Amino acid sequence: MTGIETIAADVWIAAAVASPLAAACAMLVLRRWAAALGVLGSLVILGAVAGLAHQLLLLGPQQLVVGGWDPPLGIRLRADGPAVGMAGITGLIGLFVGIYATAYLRPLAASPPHGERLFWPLWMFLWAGLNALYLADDLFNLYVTLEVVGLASVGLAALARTAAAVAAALRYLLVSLLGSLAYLMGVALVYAATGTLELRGVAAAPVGYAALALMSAGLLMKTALFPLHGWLPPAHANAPAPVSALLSALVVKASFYVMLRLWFELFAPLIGPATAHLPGVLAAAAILWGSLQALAARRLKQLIAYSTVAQVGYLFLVFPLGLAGGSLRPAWGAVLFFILAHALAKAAVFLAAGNVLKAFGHDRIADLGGAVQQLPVSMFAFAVAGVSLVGLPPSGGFIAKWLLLAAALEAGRWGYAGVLVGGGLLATAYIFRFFSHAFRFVPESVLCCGLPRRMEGCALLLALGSMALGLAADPILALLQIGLPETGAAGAGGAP
Amino acid sequence: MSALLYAVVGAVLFALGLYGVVAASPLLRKVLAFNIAGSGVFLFLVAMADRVRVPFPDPVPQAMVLTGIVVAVSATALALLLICLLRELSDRPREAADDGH
Amino acid sequence: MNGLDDTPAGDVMNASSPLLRRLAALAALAIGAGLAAAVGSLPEPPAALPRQVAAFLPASGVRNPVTAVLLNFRSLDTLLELAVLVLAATAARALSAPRSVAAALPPPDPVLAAFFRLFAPMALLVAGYLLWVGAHAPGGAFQAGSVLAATGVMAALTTRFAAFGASRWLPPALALGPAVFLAVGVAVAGGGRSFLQYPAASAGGLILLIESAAALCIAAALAALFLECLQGPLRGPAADPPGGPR
Amino acid sequence: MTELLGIAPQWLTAAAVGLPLLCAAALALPGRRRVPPQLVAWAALPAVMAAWLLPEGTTAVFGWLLLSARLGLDATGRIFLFFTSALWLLAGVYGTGYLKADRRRARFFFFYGLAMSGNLGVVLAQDMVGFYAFFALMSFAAYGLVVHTGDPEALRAGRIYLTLVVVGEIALFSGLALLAAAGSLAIGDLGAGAVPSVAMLLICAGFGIKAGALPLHVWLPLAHSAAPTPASAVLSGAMIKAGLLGWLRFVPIEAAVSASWGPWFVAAGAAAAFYAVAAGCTQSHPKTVLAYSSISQMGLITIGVGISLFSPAAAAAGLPAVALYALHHGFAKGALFLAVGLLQNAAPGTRASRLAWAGLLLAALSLAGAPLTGGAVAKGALKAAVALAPQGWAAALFMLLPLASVATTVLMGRLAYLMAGRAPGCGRPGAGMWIAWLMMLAPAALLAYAAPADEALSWAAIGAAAWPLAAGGALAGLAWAAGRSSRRIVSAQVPAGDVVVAYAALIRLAARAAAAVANSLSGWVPRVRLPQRLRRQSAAMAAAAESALGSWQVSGLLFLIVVVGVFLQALCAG
Amino acid sequence: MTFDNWLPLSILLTSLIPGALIFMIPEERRGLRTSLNMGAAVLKLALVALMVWGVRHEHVYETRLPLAAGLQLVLAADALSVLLAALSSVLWFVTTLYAIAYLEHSPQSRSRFFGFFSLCVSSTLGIALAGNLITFLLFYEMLTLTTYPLVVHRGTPASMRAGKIYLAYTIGGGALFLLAVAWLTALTGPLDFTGGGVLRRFADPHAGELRVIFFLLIAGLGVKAALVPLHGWLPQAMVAPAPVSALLHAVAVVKAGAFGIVRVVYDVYGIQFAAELGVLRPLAVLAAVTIVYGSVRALFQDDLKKRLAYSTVSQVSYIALGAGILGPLATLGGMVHLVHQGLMKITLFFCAGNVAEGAGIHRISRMAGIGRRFPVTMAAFSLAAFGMIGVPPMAGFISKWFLAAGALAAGEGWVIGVLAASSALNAAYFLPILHTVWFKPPEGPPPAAGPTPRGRLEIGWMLLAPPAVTALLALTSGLLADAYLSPLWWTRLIVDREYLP
Repeated sequence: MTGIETIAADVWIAAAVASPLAAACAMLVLRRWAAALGVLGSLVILGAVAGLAHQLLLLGPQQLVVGGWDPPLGIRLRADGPAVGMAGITGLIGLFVGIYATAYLRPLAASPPHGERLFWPLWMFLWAGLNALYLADDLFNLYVTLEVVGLASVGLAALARTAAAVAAALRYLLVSLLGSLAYLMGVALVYAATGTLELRGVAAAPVGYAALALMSAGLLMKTALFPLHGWLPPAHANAPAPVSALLSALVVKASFYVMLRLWFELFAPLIGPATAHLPGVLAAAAILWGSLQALAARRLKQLIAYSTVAQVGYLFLVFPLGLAGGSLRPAWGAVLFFILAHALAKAAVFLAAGNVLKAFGHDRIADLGGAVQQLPVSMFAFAVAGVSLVGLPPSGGFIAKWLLLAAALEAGRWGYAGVLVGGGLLATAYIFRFFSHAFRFVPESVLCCGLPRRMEGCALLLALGSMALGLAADPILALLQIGLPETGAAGAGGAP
Repeated sequence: MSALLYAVVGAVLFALGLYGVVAASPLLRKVLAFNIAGSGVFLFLVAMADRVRVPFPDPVPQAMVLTGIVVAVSATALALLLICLLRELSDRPREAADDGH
Repeated sequence: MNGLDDTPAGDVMNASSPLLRRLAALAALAIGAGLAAAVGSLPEPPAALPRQVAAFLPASGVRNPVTAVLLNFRSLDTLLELAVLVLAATAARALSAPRSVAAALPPPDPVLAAFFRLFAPMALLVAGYLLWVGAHAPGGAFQAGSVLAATGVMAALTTRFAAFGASRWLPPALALGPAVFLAVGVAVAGGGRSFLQYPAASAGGLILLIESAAALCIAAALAALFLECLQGPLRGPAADPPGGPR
Repeated sequence: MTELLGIAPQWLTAAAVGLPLLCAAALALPGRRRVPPQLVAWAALPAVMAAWLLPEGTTAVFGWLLLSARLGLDATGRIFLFFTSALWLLAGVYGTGYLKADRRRARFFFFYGLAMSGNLGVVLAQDMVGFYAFFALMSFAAYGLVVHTGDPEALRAGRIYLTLVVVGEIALFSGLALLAAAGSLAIGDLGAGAVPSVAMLLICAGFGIKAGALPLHVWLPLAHSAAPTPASAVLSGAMIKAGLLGWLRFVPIEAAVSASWGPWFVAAGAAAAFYAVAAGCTQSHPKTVLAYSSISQMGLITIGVGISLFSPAAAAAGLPAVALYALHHGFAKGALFLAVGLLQNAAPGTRASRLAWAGLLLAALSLAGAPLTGGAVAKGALKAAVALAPQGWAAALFMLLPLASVATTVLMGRLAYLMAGRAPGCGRPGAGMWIAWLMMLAPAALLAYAAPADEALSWAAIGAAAWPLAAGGALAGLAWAAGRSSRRIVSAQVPAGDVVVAYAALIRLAARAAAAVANSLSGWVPRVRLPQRLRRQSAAMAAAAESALGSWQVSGLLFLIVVVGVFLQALCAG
Repeated sequence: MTFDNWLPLSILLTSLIPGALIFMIPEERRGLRTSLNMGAAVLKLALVALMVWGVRHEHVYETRLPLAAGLQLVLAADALSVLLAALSSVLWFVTTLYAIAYLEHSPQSRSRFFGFFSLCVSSTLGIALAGNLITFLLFYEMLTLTTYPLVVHRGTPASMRAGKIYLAYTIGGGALFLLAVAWLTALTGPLDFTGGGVLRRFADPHAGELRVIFFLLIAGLGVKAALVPLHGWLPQAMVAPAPVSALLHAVAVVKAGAFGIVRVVYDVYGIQFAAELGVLRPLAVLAAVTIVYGSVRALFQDDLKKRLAYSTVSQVSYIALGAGILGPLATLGGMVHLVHQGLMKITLFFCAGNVAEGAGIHRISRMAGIGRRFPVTMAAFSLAAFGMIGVPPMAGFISKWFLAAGALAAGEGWVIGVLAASSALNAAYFLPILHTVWFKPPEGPPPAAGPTPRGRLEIGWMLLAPPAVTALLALTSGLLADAYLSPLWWTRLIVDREYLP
């Protein structure tokens, strides 16, 4: 491990993983202070990630060798551009969703009084799992982090304790377990073939293909790409609003992040151009199918959940664009920027939907007339975030879509360019379908209960964040591309 | 040679478990099938450990198996709990059509 | 499960048509065959990692290589694994009703009670031994924890511990495991050592400390998981009216 | 002369055109009660002064106005300016008296001022855009005069007038654009370039509408009968001449190519002269008869223009003749119209009505070209110009002109017959009206004395001028006597504006066709609405597919298939 | 960031920041909202005037901000951009005045309206000052987003439907435009607008692609410029309140499309290169078809605003026609029509709004004799109507004159036919209105008239001044066409700078 190994770097990485765990333990002990600890914890974690980002900008990719044992034996946590980017967006959204949750969960009648307080430890465990996942550089470590994230998400999804929510959570649990199992089998195969658990290039034996198939299928299942997306809409639509925001914005992206690492680093030599088009085709189908279902959705959170299914399609376009001939680095940068923009926008939209639900008592789109009058701030947040989801300028979503479009056109991939533009049109359709109801002028519609100001504030801040991302795209893109593997399909070994 | 046999048996158990998880309709049978698949993977891992005769069989797969078992246990427990909760919630006639939460 | 939502996960999961089962069987068969073929063509394993473990075993503070891997070389995995367990227990507590366990349990069975009085000390002894032997032979925190948990469950079933399940100190017990692990990890860091890098001399002691805390935490978690389930189905209709919306 | 009065040429031309505009604007402002409408009539004074005082060849350039507009005066311009401004002034004075009782007087004089400014602007304009701008202003403002009375016939006349004005404007726009593309905007240096034949056609048609050339004359009879008398006087006297001026300005007289256009002009003129008289005789309304007489006289002027197109020599004589004839016709026709107005108002048998009758007869005779009147002089000048035409044409025209005089005399007889049988008017026309009328009659009648005395007074000339008049008078007497005995001739009533009925039908047809095209086109715009049933079916199918995909069994199976798929795909691709 | 770099951005901010603030103002604080609105408008006018003076003296104003990988957000003030910027800031000032009075007692939230109103002006100014295609695309889409809430402001089912159709068209157009710009950037890398065009050097390998890109660009811009197959949304969007339809659908939205076409033809492809590519003639033909089609459809509309909408569809294509004909004169005609059409059309919409607001009359058949009740409004309407027909001395004549002259200079004789037909059709659908208004007797008591205006004025002064001002502007820009700093004079400056270097 050459490079300047400043102790300071290790502290930030360790803090990024340890602080959420510590916060979780503290919350289990001091149950009454859970909410306060939650927000405080978010600030601490965000601080750690910010420090890490500063180090990254100064000195390039950082790393922490846990326990002092060098990688083949021990575990190394690597903090390069993508990892820090994802950790940063998780921190940002975690902070705002946390503040939102302090107001949202209090009067949750369905669960027992102490039930809502246990939201916080579960969320902290989820956060720890996410941070560990971004920084992991070891196959089995990724498995364990995937499990932490999976189980915590299931626990959170079932928090609403209604029959629909519990059924959806159970389905989600089974999906997650099936995926993890396949992943574990893949890891076993890789270990059997190479003898190490690191993300190094694996021999092209049939074992490599089997491992690729199992791990990829498992991760596709957990990321809910088109044919395997059945579990996502019920789970995200029936979970409480802050949980839906976390699931849609962050958790879905975590398993995609793992697949990104695997396909671009571990399995890169195995993947020929043809294989790379498999996820591309599924992605195109996802965009179209998700948008169609979102158009037909009758409830607002269902509409947003199906929008996630569609937007996940955009993510998987990186494989055909990056691996099949196109240059790697811009495609990476584009998809990571898309993840950031989508996370902010999707979280904002779910929080706004939560506000609508709390204020109107239901979220049936057809009966949401007069929403714009009653909840101007939330609806403005929904609009701004919707613009970013659709990919219209000046939002972050636009820059991401532009980068993907440029990559597609440079690689001469016409199909994907068409899908990108068509997806944007369909997204406009379902976002503004809601607005055509919300803008209806209903003179005397009255809300069932008022909203604390911070709930609308959080939604607005996240939406404006996704807009600001569009304007300050350059520095973030530079950060995201630090430490990316340079060359194209060959995908040389891991970060230097 | 016997390591290979156990590995193959592990693989078959894994496939069997997968079939069970997918095809079995009652929820409990799915969880059981999931555990069978899990044990299949663990058997495969242990078989891999046995192929190496350094003074002791390769400890890393064994550690992985231990961790896998703990994860499997916690997942199964959560699954069972959810199944109980689901049955209890759906027995009770659902009062308010509370669409949202 | 009645169709609460238009795509209810419940009943749809149970619907199974013979065609789907046959297709699933075919696919599973293909996967099994593929795996078997892959296993068949496995190259001779480069045993680099085991040799490294063997080389560094003396420095790890324990003699049992598995425990060394688990608690020293790949200690982060174990920490996260503990987190998974605690997380599952927390989720269980969040989802179940906060009622006293006593109300939920059937009247104690005298034979079981008598057997428990004999069994309890033995179990505790075995758990202690398992914890201790882990350092140089198969054993360790997880095995000890599961025995302890079994004892706990037996205790709950026989002597109707008052509010064991919902008692105040279960969550802190849950937090014990990861908290100690983290505390040690942070304590040793600094002074040229990275996170969780035990000093060679005190590695054994530290590992034992972590193992014992982990054992307690695992016992609490497993017991909690069982009792939360317990409260659910065993509750007879008479024992606890549905009460408010659950 | 102007230096004497110390007024720079720019200010005089600007005042000539600007003052009427200002007065009209004053009338339009809300506080219009206090502004006397008559003021507009006197606004023509600066134009009259300009006609007398402005030296020829002066041009005033207004760089900022439109596309650097240029106002100025040249030889033909002076003559036109003289009679136009006089006519506007006298008709305005007459109008104040004539409309004293009219409630909507202010609106009449508002449009009167605008039209006056447009007409004077047309005469003075030296650049194409300026000419076109004032021409448009005059045409659209005249609409207000035509529909002044507001009754259904006036509105119908107005609509027809407006349609033809718009067609004229557009034709002119295209024609002038074609000309402008050739050279600079100034009219002066127009003659040089070769004018594309399309441009010639458009310009001739555009000005032909205004000048009442044959197929496009339909609006004239309707408009004149609908408009109040002073308006008809000005319309017939001055505004039609703008069309003629347009021809003189824009048709390159000297250019060789236009020689081929000459015969067309002459033929059109002749046809107009005789057809108009035929149609005029059957009319029952005196002002319509006068309108048809204007068309016939303009036909004669067109012949004059046609001749001057033949050769530069002919042009040297032809142009002044045309200008003189236009001047005479302006005054004579104006006098006739005002006389008709007076007679309709004056009580029969009184001294005033007898004076009006005398004036009417004098003006009619002058129009017909009776010896010792202005008409004779004008006709003589025209005959002299015709002499210079190439041999074949000259002979035919020599025969034609006297016949035209005969026809005119018959038409005047018809007019007298109608005026005799008119309903008795009551009330006494004001003094202003008499003076204005007399001032207009004088130049028409006495023009002869202003012309060189010798050849006009020679007996041969008088004889030559006298016989067509005598023949015409005889014919009129015969018709009058026959008319008394039987009503038959009178009943063959040609509808005023004759061919307009055909045009109206044509336009309605075009409108219906356009509507059909538009509706079909709007249908063409892609209607994205799938049939309702198809949409509901596809929605149901999508929902069913979604619930299937949602079911555990299917997604589990798909998972296994994906595993196998990726494995096989990687295997064979690798 | 010297002052020169700061000016374009500050012009944009003068409406962005107040817009954001107005959103926050509570509904009842009418005074604050009005003062903020008017203050922003006046400040913007001053800055634009400063820029006009600067650009006149060859001063370079430019703001460059890094946008994304290799792309830059460029706001540059060249002569052409100042033309649209000046037009929109003047008309925006007038329309803000009008909107404040018009929405006096509308139940919907006015803060929301004026918030989006200001955002809309900033996106129009962004479009005007855009220095490269990316910036243009960015503000082009922002314009769509900020105009949607204004179109659906009333919240009635009709405005919802109109909003839906408006969105379907404009977002579809925007998608095409995005694809084209992305493809062009992929081919040539990011390019700034430069006089005389920049694409000539990419001609050899990519000529075919450049043609397809050109038509994609025109299709994308054609939606907003309401070229024939893509004009469906404009008549539908007439259900919006009068200031919205006046400003957006006669000046801002429609002008953005036309301005875009001018930019693409002159500053991206270059007129000569576009002619060589053979893409100009189809554009001219499409524009001609739109001109005739729009006028024919306008003939049969009884609803006043719908007829004006179809007239807009036809009139805006003059600009596209000007751009489609090679030669300085046609360019001059097309570009100056950008200003003239804006002035005339906004007057017509103001008058339509006054008549709807004052007397509740929406259909032409019921406008008999209202010249008496609304003398000043109807006088302005008549002036603008004559301008539309192209009667001198109104501004419309000037642009038609140069278009005709330019077409002939370029040897495209058929354009004269189109102009003639369109003038005839314009007359055919405007003159009957004037005829009914002035010369027909008013039928019975005025239907559902608002409170009869007691004072001397027919309607509030804030509703009366705007149409009067814009009508006078239209008259003077026609009458004093050659005066210093008149629209025609400024367009001559643009054309000289475009064709000479």
